[in-house]
Amino acid sequence: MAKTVDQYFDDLRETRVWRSIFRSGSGSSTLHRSLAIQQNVFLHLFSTKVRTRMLSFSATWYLGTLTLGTFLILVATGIPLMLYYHPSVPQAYADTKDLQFVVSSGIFLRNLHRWSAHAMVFLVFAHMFKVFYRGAYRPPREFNWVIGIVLLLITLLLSYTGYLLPWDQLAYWAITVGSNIASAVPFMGSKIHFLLLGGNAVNANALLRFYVLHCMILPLTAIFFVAIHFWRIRKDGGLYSHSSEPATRRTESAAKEVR
Amino acid sequence: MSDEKKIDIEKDDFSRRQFFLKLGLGSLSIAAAGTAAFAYQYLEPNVLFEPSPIVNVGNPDRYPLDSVTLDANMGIFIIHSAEGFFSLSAVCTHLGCLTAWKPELGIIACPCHGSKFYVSPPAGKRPGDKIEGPAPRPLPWKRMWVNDDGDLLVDRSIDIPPMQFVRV
Amino acid sequence: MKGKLKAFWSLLFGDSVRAFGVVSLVFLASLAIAPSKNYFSEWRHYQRGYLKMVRNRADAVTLQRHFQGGIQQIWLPEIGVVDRCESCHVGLKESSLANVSLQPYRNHPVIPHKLGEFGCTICHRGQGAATTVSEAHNSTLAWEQPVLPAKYVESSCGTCHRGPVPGTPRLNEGRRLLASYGCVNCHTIKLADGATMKPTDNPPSLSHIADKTSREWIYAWLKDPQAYATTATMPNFKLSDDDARDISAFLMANSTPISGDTLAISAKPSSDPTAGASLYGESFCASCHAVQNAAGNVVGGDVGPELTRVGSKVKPEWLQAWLRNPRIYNDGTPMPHYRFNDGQIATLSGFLLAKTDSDLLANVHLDPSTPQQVAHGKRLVSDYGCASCHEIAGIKKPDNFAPELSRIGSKPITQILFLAGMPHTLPDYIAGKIKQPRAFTTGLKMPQFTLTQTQIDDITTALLSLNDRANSLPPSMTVAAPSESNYQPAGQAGKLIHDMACMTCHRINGHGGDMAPDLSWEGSSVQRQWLTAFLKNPNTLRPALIRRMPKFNLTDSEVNQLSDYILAVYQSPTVDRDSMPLSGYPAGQVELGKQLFYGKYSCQACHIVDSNTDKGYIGPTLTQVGSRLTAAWIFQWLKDPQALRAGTIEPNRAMSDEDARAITAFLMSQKGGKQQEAAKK
Amino acid sequence: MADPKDFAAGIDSNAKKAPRRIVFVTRRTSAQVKAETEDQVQTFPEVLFRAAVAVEALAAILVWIALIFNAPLEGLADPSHTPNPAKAPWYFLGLQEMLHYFPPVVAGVMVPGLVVMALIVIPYFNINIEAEGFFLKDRQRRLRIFYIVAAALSIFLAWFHVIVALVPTLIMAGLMLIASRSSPKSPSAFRRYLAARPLSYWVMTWFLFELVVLTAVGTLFRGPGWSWVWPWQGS
Amino acid sequence: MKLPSGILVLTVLSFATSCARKPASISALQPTAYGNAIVESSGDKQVAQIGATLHDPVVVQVNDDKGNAVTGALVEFSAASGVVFDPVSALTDSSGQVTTNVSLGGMSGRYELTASTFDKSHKPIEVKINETALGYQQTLGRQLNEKYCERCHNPESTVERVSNYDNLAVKPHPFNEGGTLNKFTDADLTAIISYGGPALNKSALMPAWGNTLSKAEIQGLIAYIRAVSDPPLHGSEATFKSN
Repeated sequence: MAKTVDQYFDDLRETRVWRSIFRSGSGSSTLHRSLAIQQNVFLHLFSTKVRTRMLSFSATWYLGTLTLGTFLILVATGIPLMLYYHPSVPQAYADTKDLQFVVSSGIFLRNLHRWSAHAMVFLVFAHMFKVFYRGAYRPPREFNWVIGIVLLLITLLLSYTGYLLPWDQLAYWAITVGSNIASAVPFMGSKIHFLLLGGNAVNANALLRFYVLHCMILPLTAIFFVAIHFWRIRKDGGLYSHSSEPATRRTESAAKEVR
Repeated sequence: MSDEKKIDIEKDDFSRRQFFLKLGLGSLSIAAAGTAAFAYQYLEPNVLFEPSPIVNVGNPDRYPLDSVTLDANMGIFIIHSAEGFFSLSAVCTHLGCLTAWKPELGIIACPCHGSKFYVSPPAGKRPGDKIEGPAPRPLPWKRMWVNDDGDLLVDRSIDIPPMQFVRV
Repeated sequence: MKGKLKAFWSLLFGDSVRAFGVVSLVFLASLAIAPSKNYFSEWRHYQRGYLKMVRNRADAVTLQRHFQGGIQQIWLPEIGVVDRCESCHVGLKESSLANVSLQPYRNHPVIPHKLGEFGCTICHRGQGAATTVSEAHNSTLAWEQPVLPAKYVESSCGTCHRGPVPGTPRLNEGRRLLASYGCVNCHTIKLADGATMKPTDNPPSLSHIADKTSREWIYAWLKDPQAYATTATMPNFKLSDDDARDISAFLMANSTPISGDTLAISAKPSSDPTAGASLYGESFCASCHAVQNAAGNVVGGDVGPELTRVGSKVKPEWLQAWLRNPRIYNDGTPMPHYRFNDGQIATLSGFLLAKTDSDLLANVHLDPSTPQQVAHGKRLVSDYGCASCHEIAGIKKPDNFAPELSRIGSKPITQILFLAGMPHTLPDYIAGKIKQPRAFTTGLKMPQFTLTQTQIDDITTALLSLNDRANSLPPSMTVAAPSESNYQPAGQAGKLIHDMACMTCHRINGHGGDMAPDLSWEGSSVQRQWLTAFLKNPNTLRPALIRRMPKFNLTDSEVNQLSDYILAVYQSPTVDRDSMPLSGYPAGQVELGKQLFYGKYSCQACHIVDSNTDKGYIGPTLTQVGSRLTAAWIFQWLKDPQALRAGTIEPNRAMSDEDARAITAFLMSQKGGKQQEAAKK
Repeated sequence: MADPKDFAAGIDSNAKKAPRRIVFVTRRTSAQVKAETEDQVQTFPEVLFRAAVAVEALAAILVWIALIFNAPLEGLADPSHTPNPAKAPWYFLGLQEMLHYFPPVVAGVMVPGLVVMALIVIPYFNINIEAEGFFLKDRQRRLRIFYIVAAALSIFLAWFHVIVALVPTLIMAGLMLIASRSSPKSPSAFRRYLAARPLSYWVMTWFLFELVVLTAVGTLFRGPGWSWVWPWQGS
Repeated sequence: MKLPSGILVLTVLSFATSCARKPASISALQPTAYGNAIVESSGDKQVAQIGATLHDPVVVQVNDDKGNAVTGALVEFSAASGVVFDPVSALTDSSGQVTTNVSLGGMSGRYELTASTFDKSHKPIEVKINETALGYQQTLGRQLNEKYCERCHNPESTVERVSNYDNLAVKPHPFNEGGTLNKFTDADLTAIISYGGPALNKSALMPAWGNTLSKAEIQGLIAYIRAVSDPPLHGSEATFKSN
């Protein structure tokens, strides 16, 4: 039975249609596997080969991958949540209640979205510190580090804009307090505050702006920078490997010498 | 260790690898299928914020004899004919436009594609039947009855066979 | 062991493909469990339970047919109600489930409203949108208003019904208490219809208090009003000895003599208790004043103050002046001006002054007051807002002395400081605050009222009805309160009616008390001769009543003045008193009326015509009704009693004109001949 | 970093020839010539499977969390009634905690602005590239600077009563003191480790420490009126 | 995972509330004596609105085998959830009695209260006390009863109201006479109230109230009559027993 299913899949892979879509073809040779990466619009951001050492858990703690994972979960849960949400003032809260109480599994999706968002903020921070302590920002990776900082800020903004959307007391006052921090910027603080909220107070305008930022502008920006971030990993010589860097080795050897 | 055994182990290892691969891919496919079902359930609203299909159109005295009244919000005509009261859907059976009562012609007409319907038809036709135009079906009759307070009620969700008049 | 574990680990996670397979399986399992949150939601659980319960009933088929699965929603966009209670309370509309004691499946008891048009949360509060028990019923971060305990549920009637509602004794009583216990003297309550709730208590003016009582009594009263009179509505301010001393000093010092004269004893109080008791009884003092009897029960009316210990309170000269004419001391008092003669005043004052309690003032020893004490007392009087209730010379009634309560029923819980151990709900807070106002914070001024638990619950109910919804409802969705008129009769007769405080008991043109019959149309009803005789010497008409009309010792001219006024002014537009003759009905008609009276309508169940045979004890005695009432009135009354006097208990028998005319003829023949003859002799 | 192109690369037109690794050696940069080629694996399937495993595991954990814990939802936003305390999202609570002590321009703008600037410039200032112990070279001068900076920071924080930021600062200063008294020859592994830490390590760790402490304090230990509350006290 | 989360929540909640209540019920009351019987002294068969405190407290007495009052026996009260006792348990006083104020639960119907004590062998002995809680309709009926009906249908006079019962040649049925009144259907009662006694060949002393009272009021009266009838009409009202 299993064999026939296998054969069926093999036959499918040999069809013209399949081959027109997946150029790499089947097979387990190195070439095939390299092609599988190169020929894929998403995967071609990665290099076809990585150093074996980089696969060990301690090298990265998989923090970057996990951050991407939370981002994917957030996209996958956020889109369905949008279907039950009206960004208007009393309605937004009622919609959140409806998600909680009457939409099938609505509360589950909202929980997943909320907790994934928190997880993403945490993971982004963790990723940054891990990269720093490993020294993985050193040339030639300095620009990727900067992109990382930008992504950190985008993540914070994504989480912050999403915070307002349920329009409950927690959201309202968190955003009020948060947006007043922005207005402390000298000279242009009140202008930033005014533009961010679309007014002087957190109200319907602010909700709509935050909604558009949260669902359109920020995710697209994030995707753009994430793509560059990944592509730069490949272009900067793959994941940073500790001992391959001369500087560290020098210290280590120096330490050995002293010993 | 003989060579045979080594090959066996390799073979064994290979098939085990295949098993885990299939396990993983299979799980993911099932998960994807489950998510689709899950999504369907999610997308189907459990409650609707829509006005009740049952409309209280008020006291019959509001409708003089031989009058046709359009309740545009509810999409129904309340018609008081010599035989009694009845209610017609005001939604054109062609593509759902809201029809209008043309008192000068004595017909109901759809502004979108020119369908026309009878209100006081010649013999052999019934109110709601099509006179001309692309509408595929006559305008349906809606269930109408009188409640305890003497008000006329219409249930927009229920079509009834024509020629059931309500006498007050 | 460790090796085995290691082998097992590498079997599952030895390489990435293995790990992928295993983790994917775990991932699938986790995702597969995800819908459980939806599937095991509480409302589904209760719907399954309902079907299970229904299965064993005789009417299972009907109930199953009526059952609709899924979330049930009542949506009322005009008032912003989204109620999903019926998702769990499945049998709410099934009248056959009245005997189910298992919630949430019981049907809803009959109320005058349709559930589908009102929803649930309008009356019961709670979170209608929620589909879990704890979120729907309890107070949460997301919803402050928990389900209202059933004992307060009448408050919700009060959000729309601004006046008294039949079937809600609690709400009606609570609203009455708010006005009669003087709550609204300090707390402003603006009603949703724009009016302000008016107090109905009548706290005495303290401007001339030195004429009336002693400083010792004031002291004792301030310390504990209920020690003087258990029914006193004056709250206990829990004053310290010094504060009570200083306030009493201030009140005495601040008092001015009434009309410049000092009071003098006009007649030595008599010490004849029998004569006093009989005069007290004849004057029907007990209709308004209560006295504690030997068993400790307070017996009598609650219009005036309790008199159990009045001898320890009032000065004899003040009492006599008061009995002579209470209007000199207080023009607005509900006490009638009785027109007692000096002998009666001596008897009555002697009787009342004997009602003393030696314990009351036994321990009160006050030194003469010092100016400091008076000054301190004055400050305390303003601090405690005494002038909110009492008129005190030189001190203005403070505005908004206490917090406004116009929206107390929607006070956010987050703004409330609860007592330790108190449930964090608004009704508990309000009830607790009324029960023990001072327990919440030190330094609070609200005094301790003497209320029963039931009264506290009633007031809480009334206060809970003062909420945001009540204030935001469109007028079309409310039921207005009947408007209270300010009718005051005019002219000389009007003065007389005011002097005798008739409207303390009688209601005229929508104003006045409800202790005695409504007199709005008395002029159509009675014959002049009877009226004058009655005003001179009221006899009892209703043997079953305790409260009766007292004798006011009116002069002939006063009686005539009053009778003229009543007969001229208090005429019903529907009864022409002269349309039917007072006598001269044919005997046949009278006989027919008698048969109808005793047969078809069996009036003798409640009325007495022949005092030898009839025993009816509810309606007025009719032995001389023919010389009391006009025939036209009797006829109209028989046709529709409630049309003439709303709320009278005489049933409307829907009599034909013929029957009514016959009974009228029969009743008009009841002239009470024997008594009249006896009177003539 | 512009280098003169003093090299030439030939272009082989033979398309069938296998590509070769070419190394450009310029004057200014040293090529990363490795002694031996490292083991490499194909991204597909090794890396992708591992990534999938990681993401799936994370998703599974998050699904369980989402099943058990409900996302918070409070009452409808009420502009007329501020809850006490009104808190920003947790990742801003460190900032809010600082706002409690410093004027908004300092805590809300300068500090986060400087932090972001600092983070951006890190790779461009050769920080930590010479990853050597901070106190191993030029010890006296660096110690003096350290004393001055640490004392100034501590006095500044103490002046504003910022105990929550002062404590981590003092702990970090203590650790640095230990590091200054240690050398790669120290007997204890911990001190050898400290001795090898460069300046960037110290600065970043101090920053992380402050971030964690301030955020934790703002999230867990602040009650009504931004007063200090123990988490178990409740409200 | 078979256990629905709702039940879980409920269990946790009820556990929490029971934990919260426990200190009250485990008051440090230690009985100093034990009785053989427990009887109701007063406070049975009262009628009050839902959630209301009964006008009179409930008093029970503990007796020994000779019928003498026992002092110091522990009496505990229990009832369906929603009923509040103040106090919920107490030791009998010198006359062997325990008095408690009772607030009825939030649903209309009959409430069965249980007062229990222990005999010397620690076997529980109980007495059941029945009270009635009135819903809206029945309260309306009660008000109408007090205004119109009670003057004749209640044989007992009070200070405020003299009973007319004795004055009537044909005695009316007091409303708690369940044995008689339960035989009437709702339609019968409606007919008698609306059209008077003669409608069912009963006494003409019962007047017709159909023109005075509205339909809803007559239904309220019938609901009240059913609520106070003793014995209760089978299946008309829920009975809440202690759990």
